[in-house]
Amino acid sequence: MRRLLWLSVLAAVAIAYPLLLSSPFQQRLGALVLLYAIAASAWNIVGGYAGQVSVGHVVFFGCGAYAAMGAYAKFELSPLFGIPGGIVIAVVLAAVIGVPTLRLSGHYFSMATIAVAETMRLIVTNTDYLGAAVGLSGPTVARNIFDLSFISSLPYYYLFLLVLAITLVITWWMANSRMGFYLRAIKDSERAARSLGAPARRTKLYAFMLSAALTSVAGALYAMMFGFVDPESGLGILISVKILIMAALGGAGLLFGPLVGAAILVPLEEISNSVLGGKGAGLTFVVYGAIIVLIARFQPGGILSLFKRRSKPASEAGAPHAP
Amino acid sequence: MLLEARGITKAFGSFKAVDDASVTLEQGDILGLIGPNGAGKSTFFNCLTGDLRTTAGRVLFEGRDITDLAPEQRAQLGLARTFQLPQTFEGMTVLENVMIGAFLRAAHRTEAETKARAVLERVGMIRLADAPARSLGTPGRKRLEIARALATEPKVLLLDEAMAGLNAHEVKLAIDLVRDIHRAGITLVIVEHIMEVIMSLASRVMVFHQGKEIARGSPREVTANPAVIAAYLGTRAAKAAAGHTPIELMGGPT
Amino acid sequence: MSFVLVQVIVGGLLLGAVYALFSSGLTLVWGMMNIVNFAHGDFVMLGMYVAYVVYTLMGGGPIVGAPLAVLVLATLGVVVYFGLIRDIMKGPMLAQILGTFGLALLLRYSVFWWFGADFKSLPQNIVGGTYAVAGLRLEASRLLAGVVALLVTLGLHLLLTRTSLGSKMLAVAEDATAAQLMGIRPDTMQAIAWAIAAGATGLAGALIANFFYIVPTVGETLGIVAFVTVSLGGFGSVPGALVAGLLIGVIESLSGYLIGAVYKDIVVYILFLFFLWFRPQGLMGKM
Amino acid sequence: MTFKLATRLLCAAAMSIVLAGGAQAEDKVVKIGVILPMSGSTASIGAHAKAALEVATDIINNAHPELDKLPLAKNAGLAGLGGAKVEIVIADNQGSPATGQNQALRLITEEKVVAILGAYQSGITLTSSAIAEKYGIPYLTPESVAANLTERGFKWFFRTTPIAPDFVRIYDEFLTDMKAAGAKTDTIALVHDNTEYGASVANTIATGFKAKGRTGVIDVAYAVNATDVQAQVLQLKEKKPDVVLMISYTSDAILFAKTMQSLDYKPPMLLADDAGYSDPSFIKAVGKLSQGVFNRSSWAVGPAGSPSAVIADMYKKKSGEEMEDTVGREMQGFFVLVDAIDRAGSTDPAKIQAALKATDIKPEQLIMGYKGVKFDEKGQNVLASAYIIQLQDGENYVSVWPKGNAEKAPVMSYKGW
Repeated sequence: MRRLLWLSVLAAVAIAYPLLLSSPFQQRLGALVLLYAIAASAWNIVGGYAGQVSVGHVVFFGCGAYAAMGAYAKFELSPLFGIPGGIVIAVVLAAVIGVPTLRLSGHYFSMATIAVAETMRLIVTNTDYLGAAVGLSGPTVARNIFDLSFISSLPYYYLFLLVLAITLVITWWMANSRMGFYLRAIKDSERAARSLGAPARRTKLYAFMLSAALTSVAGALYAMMFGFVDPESGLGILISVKILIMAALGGAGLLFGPLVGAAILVPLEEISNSVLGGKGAGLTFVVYGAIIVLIARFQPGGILSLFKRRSKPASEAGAPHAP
Repeated sequence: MLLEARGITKAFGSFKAVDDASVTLEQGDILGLIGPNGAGKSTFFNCLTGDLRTTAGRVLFEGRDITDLAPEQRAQLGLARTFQLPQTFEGMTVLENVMIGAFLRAAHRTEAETKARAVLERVGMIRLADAPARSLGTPGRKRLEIARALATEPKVLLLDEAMAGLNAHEVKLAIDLVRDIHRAGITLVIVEHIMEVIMSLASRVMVFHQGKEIARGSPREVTANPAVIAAYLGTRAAKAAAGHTPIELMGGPT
Repeated sequence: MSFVLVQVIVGGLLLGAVYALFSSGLTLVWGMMNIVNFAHGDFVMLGMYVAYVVYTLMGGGPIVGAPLAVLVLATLGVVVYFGLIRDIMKGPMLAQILGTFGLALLLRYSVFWWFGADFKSLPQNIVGGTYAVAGLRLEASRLLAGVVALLVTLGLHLLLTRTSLGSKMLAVAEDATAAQLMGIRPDTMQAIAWAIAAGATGLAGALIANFFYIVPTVGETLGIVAFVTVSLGGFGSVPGALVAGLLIGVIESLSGYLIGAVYKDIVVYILFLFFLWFRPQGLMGKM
Repeated sequence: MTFKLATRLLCAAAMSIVLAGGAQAEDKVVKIGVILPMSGSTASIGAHAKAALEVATDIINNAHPELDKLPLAKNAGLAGLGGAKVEIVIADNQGSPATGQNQALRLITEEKVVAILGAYQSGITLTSSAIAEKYGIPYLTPESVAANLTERGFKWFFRTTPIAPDFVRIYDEFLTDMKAAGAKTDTIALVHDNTEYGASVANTIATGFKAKGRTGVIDVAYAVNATDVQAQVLQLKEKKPDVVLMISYTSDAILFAKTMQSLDYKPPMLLADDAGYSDPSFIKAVGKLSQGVFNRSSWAVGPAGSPSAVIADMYKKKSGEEMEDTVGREMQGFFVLVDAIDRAGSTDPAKIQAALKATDIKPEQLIMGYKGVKFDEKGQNVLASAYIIQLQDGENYVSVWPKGNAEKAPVMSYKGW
């Protein structure tokens, strides 16, 4: 009941936000928070729940972004038409990457995903069809509503809110299903999970593919909002790190962790840039870096782990009880 | 025949940890695997569970060749195990740990939870259901491992030193639990250091030394076997110790 | 083999030695503490700035700059260990990425704040020009870096395998609790490891500064090379980093010359992925 | 509720921005937004451009009779707006197209700027100008050269800088003159990185040269921010082109100069396409290894007392650096934009847009070596042009071509070190 109450408060705040804070920049900040929350929530499925720290998730982000912009730039379709294509490419790519790399544990998996992402960025940078280093642009002047090229951030905000809600529902549903339980078990001990019948590789692969599909949607939405993608902004490793940091900072493996991370980091970044960036002394990043360090140092499980419901302590946990 | 291993060999490089070991297990057996440290009993055990791939030999379960099956597939068929060093899912509650096992034969959360609670009831841990698993001590973790494995509804349960690190009272409780499991119709394979446990539980015993099976039979037969004593103590010491029972030598109750 | 090809390979070897040099510190902490240091490239950058400051303030070359860089960075390593690493090590891997990435930004932009974003450079030939040996052109500053790379690798390897300090450090790496029971203080050992790793990284920076440009963001360029080198060589293997560095250097040079420079990084990454498939523990790493 | 807390924080921060903005707003201030890379790997350009724009603001806001040839310099403030002062609001694009666009939105809606100048990197100019177009705010780019920027049918977008087709014309004429003077120019190696700048400029030059009958073009591409360029220098050494044309940013330019020296490679003629070779850091780092390099530049210091000499002096006082082409183009673009605002006599965007379209500035009113400023219907300055300058002593560039503007005669063979 309490949970439901909190949820409705959260939903109400989210729906009312752009009406309460109605300046275009505030609305855009809100939309950006949601956009990054989508990407970070998608990452959370494989990075948080399954504990497979992918640092190359930008590959899937790029699939979506390039598919959306490609649909417009190559076929003069609405970028929306690129979304299914982006999802398919991302899922296939996830399978191709996942089968060999998900056998690797820990850092090897992270390094492999970095290498895949960098390879992809370099290949696209040298592929003229995909605009090479120049990138692909979306419709600059909307032909119709399906071009999703708006002046106001309001339509983006509610679109992103909808997609985020869907992402969170999918995540919630997954987390409470056998798959979610298996993922958490695999994260703690893959060997034990397998001994209990959890098909570890297949489960991880499915999680990776699901995460890739959702990340691809985030990439497509990103490209539509900014109307542009190039190898650096669509496939740069920094985007991966940013997504990862938001999830980790809010609380990886927790449903609302990524949203909280995005709600802290995006405004922090944009506002500190707005206030300090023009001075050109790099102070934006000194502040940003220091805050991240402090959170990692004092709240390594993420901000939300502070509020996590304390489980009942196992007072007599030391000894088993005979029947 | 429930479980059968034929000519299992496991080599790490040129070193053969298990060399041509075979065993058969009938419904209702409690098979004890013993031997000094590094004898190969754990390696053999892990070949049965699928954690290790055999270099040569076959493993059969209910007549079906499972040599190439992964651990999760063997679990599906009805093979469950525990770990010598408990592999508790630290981020979960006790109940959730058991639910992981229950999910093998329950598709939905509620169903898995019901089954898990029943298992916890059975092993006497129901009061700890909502406690975080990381708050358990060694005895609790050992018992949780057994509960998790039981939740998969196994036909054969393989226990890897399930009593190591327990005090005498806790060992007694654990033995009761194993007997209870056995009474429920589950066949058991036990790797154990503590002779008392083997003596009181096992219907048959297999002794490993330097990767090879050196003896098998009932607990009493095996403990009287000079080769076994020699394996545990070295040949010279075995002669000197003539007249003592292996149980005394191996630290069992005198 | 054409003469130019020989020069390309020699150039690649020297380049590879440099890669090895700035990767050795990373592999040490990675292997010993299982911690990914995303700020590693920025440690190299700090070493370069130390060399630059030494040169501008007192006109000193690597003879002053290199030892000072070792000292400054080793101190920083200890400070970072006690201030941050010791605590985030207990957390999940994500906390480590979070913490060291934040540290990277903090270091990079603190230098940016102080020195500005302009490209700096030490005078060419600060270490004695270029030698022509049998028609091959060898730059003294790169040779020096190469030789030091070999010495550092050898030194670290001997330290870990032949000294009691080394075995204590490895014992902590293996099992900190057990080591503690044997009377070794994990904290001290790990702080020493950080000091050594950061010192070696600072040394690398100071030597690279002799022939590279210096800019606050240079760590981004170098950091990712170090990551690939370390994973290819095997996490924790100092000799592995040397072999991997040399291999990457030669492959980059050869593919840059034969296929085209825009593809050389792709070649390296694909080779790396290929390796991960067949030998995920790296060239000389343990599983 | 952390989200709520964040929202509250966000509110407070946003409000403080608005308040700060409000407090600064005076009656007669015209705010112009500037988007630049102030952090990341191209931050040095941002820092230099910032200094240049501050000098330009000083020239506009205060009386500078010594610069009376330039529009706006003579009087304090903008005569067309009753002496209103100009204020620049600089935003950091962080090297990201997304951040650039966010900042454009902030400049327009929070800072209420009347026009935007930006954003150095073409990709960021592309995204940030799209916002200006939607809001109907004039956007002028003094630097970004990507061809597609002026091909989008934008009505509020203007560009003062010469672009790749202009470079082709300039290099072709220059090489023809050099050939007449005895230099060999048959084979030309295009050394470029694979960024949007390097690849597209090299591509246009290669195609343009072919169209003009120059067939001996060798393409040598490399990945930007290289750790090593020995292989490329050895390739050049082997292929022995008559002219090496460098299209590189500062980092790689420095590395190429160092590597050429260590591998003892001197091309007969080294010609650079602005960018890294104009960066004062390049000259400080490796100028002495690059003596005799030719460079494209629209900036050249005239004789003492000339506007360019006065401005070069002011800029050096402000930043400690020598004035160069990149910041010069930035400053020129700013002057053109402010001149249009002045002529519009209003801060109404539509009037500024109309004034920009009517721009017709003569060469003598400029600080840069353009043949004037006049925009075509796409917003491109059709009179943009450049000189060729040469680093003869390894310390200062002197203009050597075209003859009419040359300070010194070109020195044919590349000296190097």
